[in-house]
Amino acid sequence: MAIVVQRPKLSLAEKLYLPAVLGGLFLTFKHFLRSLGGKSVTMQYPEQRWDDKLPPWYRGAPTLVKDEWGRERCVSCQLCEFICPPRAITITPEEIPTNDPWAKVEKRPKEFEIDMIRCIYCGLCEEVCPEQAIYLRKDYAITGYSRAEMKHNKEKLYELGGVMPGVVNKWNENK
Amino acid sequence: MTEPTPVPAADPYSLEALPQIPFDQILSAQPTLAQFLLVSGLLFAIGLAGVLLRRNIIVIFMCLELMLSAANLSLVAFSRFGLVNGMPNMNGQVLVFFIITVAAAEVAVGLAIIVALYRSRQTTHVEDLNLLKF
Amino acid sequence: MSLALFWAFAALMLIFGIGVVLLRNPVSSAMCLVVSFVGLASLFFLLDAFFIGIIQILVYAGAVMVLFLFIIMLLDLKAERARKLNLPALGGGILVLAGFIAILVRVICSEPKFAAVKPALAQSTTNDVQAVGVTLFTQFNLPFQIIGVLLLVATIGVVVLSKRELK
Amino acid sequence: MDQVIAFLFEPLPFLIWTSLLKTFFVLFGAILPLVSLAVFAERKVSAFIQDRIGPNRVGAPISLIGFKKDISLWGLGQMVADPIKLLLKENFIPNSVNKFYYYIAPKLTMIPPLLVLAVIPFGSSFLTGPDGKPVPMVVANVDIGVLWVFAISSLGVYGIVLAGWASNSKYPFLGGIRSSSQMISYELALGLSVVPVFLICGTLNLTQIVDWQIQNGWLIAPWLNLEFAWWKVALGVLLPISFIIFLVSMFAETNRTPFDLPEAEQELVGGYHTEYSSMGFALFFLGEYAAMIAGSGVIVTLFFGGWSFPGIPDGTATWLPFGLEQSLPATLVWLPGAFWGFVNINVFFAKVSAFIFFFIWVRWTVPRFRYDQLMKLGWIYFFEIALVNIFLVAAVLVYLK
Repeated sequence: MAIVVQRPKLSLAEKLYLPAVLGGLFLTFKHFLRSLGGKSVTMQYPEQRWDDKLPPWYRGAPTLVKDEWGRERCVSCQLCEFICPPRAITITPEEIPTNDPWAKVEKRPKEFEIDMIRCIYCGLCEEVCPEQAIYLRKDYAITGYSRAEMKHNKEKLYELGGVMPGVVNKWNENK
Repeated sequence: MTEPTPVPAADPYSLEALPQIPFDQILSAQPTLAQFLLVSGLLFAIGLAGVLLRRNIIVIFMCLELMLSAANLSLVAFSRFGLVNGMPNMNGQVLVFFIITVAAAEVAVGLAIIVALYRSRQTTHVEDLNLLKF
Repeated sequence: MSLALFWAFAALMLIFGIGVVLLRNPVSSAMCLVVSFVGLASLFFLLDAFFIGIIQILVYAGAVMVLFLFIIMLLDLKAERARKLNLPALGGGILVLAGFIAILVRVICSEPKFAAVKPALAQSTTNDVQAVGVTLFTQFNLPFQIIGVLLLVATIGVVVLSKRELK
Repeated sequence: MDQVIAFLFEPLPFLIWTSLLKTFFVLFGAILPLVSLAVFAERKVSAFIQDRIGPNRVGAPISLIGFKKDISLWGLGQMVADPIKLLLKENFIPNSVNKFYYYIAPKLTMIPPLLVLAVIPFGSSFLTGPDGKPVPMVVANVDIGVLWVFAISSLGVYGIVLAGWASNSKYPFLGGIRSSSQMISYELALGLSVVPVFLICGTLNLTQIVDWQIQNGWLIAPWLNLEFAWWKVALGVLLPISFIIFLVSMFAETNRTPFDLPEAEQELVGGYHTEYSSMGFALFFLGEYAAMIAGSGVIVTLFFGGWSFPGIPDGTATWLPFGLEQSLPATLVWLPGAFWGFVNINVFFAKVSAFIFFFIWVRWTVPRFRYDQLMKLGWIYFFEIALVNIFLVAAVLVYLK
């Protein structure tokens, strides 16, 4: 059953529109004066940034992290490469030589590349990582002049990621 | 005693025979009534040609406007050339005013008729509108 | 100067008038007619009829031709197809026109009064808006009222004609 | 040959060269800067109304010549940067357009507003011609000024209609059709709403209308010069009605919000200029602002006293503030007149700028009308109110004055 919505009866002042229009003009003028006094909400981007206001769960660029002893957390299990929806991650694994102090683990990445043109910042790599070696940090302005520059290699990823102390230390003898 | 050499008769088709305006009078030369009437007549003829030649009823209508305007031009020309107390005779201009008003009304009604015609026959081509022809 | 301007504007008016007749696209015809009317209004200005000239632009170029364009676009009229020339009709038409122009030239040339050069006015400014107004509301008051009624009738007629269907 | 040389090198008649000078001043000294300033103001005011900052970076690019930082100048460089950007873009012409009308349409929208400005007096006459008569500060001082304004501004619709038609595309076409019917509808209200002004002043000449207002007070508020008369009180009630109708119709004529249906972005993509790019688009854009300036000029001249302001003398004044004229040498007697004439010109453009601000302010406040509301407003309300207003003003003039 259709419900007929009654149109509200308008008074003469409302029918004339003009009082309403004038009210609107005063409102916008108030905002105009406020902004003229320098109270606008705009953030002047390159000088002012979000950085210190970002929440801890912010999903910025994916990065690799080391633990507090400077050891690569990544063990080249390639789960992130497998799960990555746009296939942005390419891992070249490498066997850790037996004389290495961290030789208890078999593999480490020889090369770890994330194509930031492809990356969609979904955070699935972070979720799937059993070693908690890959983290989405707070860098959001990833720019470059060429495609090659947009491909983050291992050094770049560690540089962005830095150290993430003691969370999972399954394979760590120091534990 | 030598005979005076006869002056050759002016050649009616030479450039000198054309009415010439002295150069210093170019800025102040004024058109004559005949010129206005001639232009008005030519405009009327163009409008008439349009009515005879075109088949689109809207273009025919436009050509009718052209003919009305030609009449306006000669009316205003007569009003300006037939001075009353040194000022233009306003009767002619008032008549033009009336003509423009009536023409505007005529255009409105005419275009409404054309739209109604187009609704029923889907054409504005006069050769397709031959229902009354036998 | 006046004569040169006269021929310039007359040429503008006539050339674009021919354009109205010869161009196949109705929109082109309408635009040519607008330019032609602007030339005509300039001729009115040359004749010191400023009010009539500006009314010509205001009513014809500003309103009537917009209405024409509106209708042409509303009906989506395409350019007329080139059609086979009906030679007898064309010849007849040209004959009629030629005769008309010949008679016109003959009549204009035969009347010595028409050779008069544009006379100077008694006053430098015509103030023709006032003059037209005074003539209109005193001498031609009744026709003016009748024109008003005619416009009303035309308005009603247009509304009735434009209705989708009469009840 | 001597005659030709004499003709060519003879000094131009006084009337012609002053007119040329005035045209150049109005075009390049006032209108073109004002147009780009209006575009900048539009962006800045809209930003301020929406609590933003707006363009504030582009200024003098002195870092190009070796300085460390640019000067931003509150973003005023945007005035120059916008046209340069539009000029340098590719002029893309779609394949299916009707080329001739596609080219000519932007020009047709740009020209009428500039022609309208020819009859608007923008200052007091402080110069004296060789014949001893003052030179009016208006390009063409014609007796049919107001009719000229209406006639020429009504030609502005052709550019829009032809742009819509020649683009050969659905949305521009709808925009053009809407525009033509909208303009025809509002021209009527526009013309009828200023008939009271002619009734009161008894002339169509805009210079004389301004003169009338200097003697009798501005038409929007005829009591301004404090001479009490009953007819002034009555007109003080009736003329604001005229003014409001004229103002709203002017919004509709210049296609500004709330009547910008021909270019309604949400319904018609970009309206009639969807298919245009580069300079074609820029001409539409600038034409709209030029029409806005011309409209503001007409409103200021008809209702707000033109270049006059109570208390500011015109170009015939012989004094300067602080008694400076007494220390002037005798050769500079013309200086006070020139000074006040300059002030008058500035007063006029200040008033015009105030109205441009008002146009922008309304654009960012009032939402767009629906098409049937627009037509109803024009034909049912404004037309009738304007007609009744004419009768009332005529009655006031006959019985009270």
